[in-house]
Amino acid sequence: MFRQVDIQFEDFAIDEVLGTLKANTSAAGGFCFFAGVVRDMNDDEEIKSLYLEHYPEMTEKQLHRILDQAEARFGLLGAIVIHRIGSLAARDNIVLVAVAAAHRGEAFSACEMIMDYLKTQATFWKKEVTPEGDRWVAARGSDLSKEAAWGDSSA
Amino acid sequence: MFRQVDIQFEDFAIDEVLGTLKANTSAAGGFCFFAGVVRDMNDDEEIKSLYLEHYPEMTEKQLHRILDQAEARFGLLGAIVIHRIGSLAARDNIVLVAVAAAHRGEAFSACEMIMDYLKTQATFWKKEVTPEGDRWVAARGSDLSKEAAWGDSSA
Amino acid sequence: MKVLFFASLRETMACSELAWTSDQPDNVASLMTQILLPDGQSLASYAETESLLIAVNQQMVDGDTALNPGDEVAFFPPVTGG
Amino acid sequence: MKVLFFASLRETMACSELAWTSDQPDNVASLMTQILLPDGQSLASYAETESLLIAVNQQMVDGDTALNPGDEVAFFPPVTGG
Repeated sequence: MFRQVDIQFEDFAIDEVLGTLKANTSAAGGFCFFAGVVRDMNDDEEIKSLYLEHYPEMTEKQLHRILDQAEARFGLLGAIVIHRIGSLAARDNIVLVAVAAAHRGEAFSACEMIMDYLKTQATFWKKEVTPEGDRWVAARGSDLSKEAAWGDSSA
Repeated sequence: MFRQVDIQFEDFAIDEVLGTLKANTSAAGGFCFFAGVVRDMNDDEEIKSLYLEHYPEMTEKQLHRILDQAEARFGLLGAIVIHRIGSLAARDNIVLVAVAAAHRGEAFSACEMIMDYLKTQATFWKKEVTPEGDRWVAARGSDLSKEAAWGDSSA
Repeated sequence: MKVLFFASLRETMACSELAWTSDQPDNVASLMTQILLPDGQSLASYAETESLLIAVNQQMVDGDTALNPGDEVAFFPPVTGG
Repeated sequence: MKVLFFASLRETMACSELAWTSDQPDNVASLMTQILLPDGQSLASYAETESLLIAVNQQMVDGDTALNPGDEVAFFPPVTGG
């Protein structure tokens, strides 16, 4: 399986990612993408910007472990994960998960599984800047349920 | 819900579509995209190019009916469907379904449902150009099963 | 009425569009017995062996659907877009 | 051993990284009783009320995990990326 993991300050371009996947996978018929963006509201507070911290030595390893699991479970031909760090403004792109598979059902499932695992296993933390001051974003229980629903949450 | 349906000869740009969805939906946190491309092999035959025919007066209506159903079922904030027609080369983009939702689970489900319905209800037909000559692509039984799995296949 | 054919059926019929000026049939099934393919068999008989979808006024229907003057009736094979 | 803190715990500890030069603890739980927060409570007692994740050598583990000299031990709140 072709794979690429990037942790970067810069924005990403989805069309470029599709081009990379096409160039590195043959026989792929379905490409699924998930893009996450900075919300402009959270818990009824206006979000002015966001600061993304991570654990550099670990994050990339975790993302590769997540891709290992998706690859073992689905007939994936390629996967690219890009996660931004540093300061981001409201509505900026944060994360892109892109997956190529022979069939669309597997592309959708693999992309969603990678996102669900990323939410609970990848070592990123968000701090929101609001008019009331800064605050660390709290983890959501619903994300743990989503991860658990895949049945195997080893990492 | 913001919506846009385009049937066009030209290629699409996913980053532009994400920009349109962002500009027309607030509070969207998750964006899911599915891109379909022309396979370079089908049933062990090399595909040189593809011709896409459609039923102009009906196709757009069908796509809007599909979006109506996705909107009724999921908490969608926006959806864009772009389908190309005419002559396409192997590996060219064919279709893009883009969905914005407050939460990622709904974005994935709605995008997959729209694609599954599009495959069985939107009035497009593919003709493949192979070294052995032209042939109309046969519909797949697995696509009917996928549509039926959503439980309601009225259109 | 206007009758349309698409894709492989258009090629089999050697016709995209047909202005229906004969007697007005009651329903789609009746129209299908009156439409003849180049080989002489009716569209109704063709549909016994080939999958065929039907739309009246751009809405998918089945053979029982009633027809009225001015209707646009379309016949086509299962769709293969996406 | 090297001990790392991230995000809100980094701020609470007022420390990103700590070179552990005291006695080598047998396991993570034992290390947690020896790490003190600025308010004087131990990390073990802090973890009784706050969710805390633990990684040893960049792998998620639990408190029973044995520790060896040279290990990199990290403590952090539940992750919130994506």
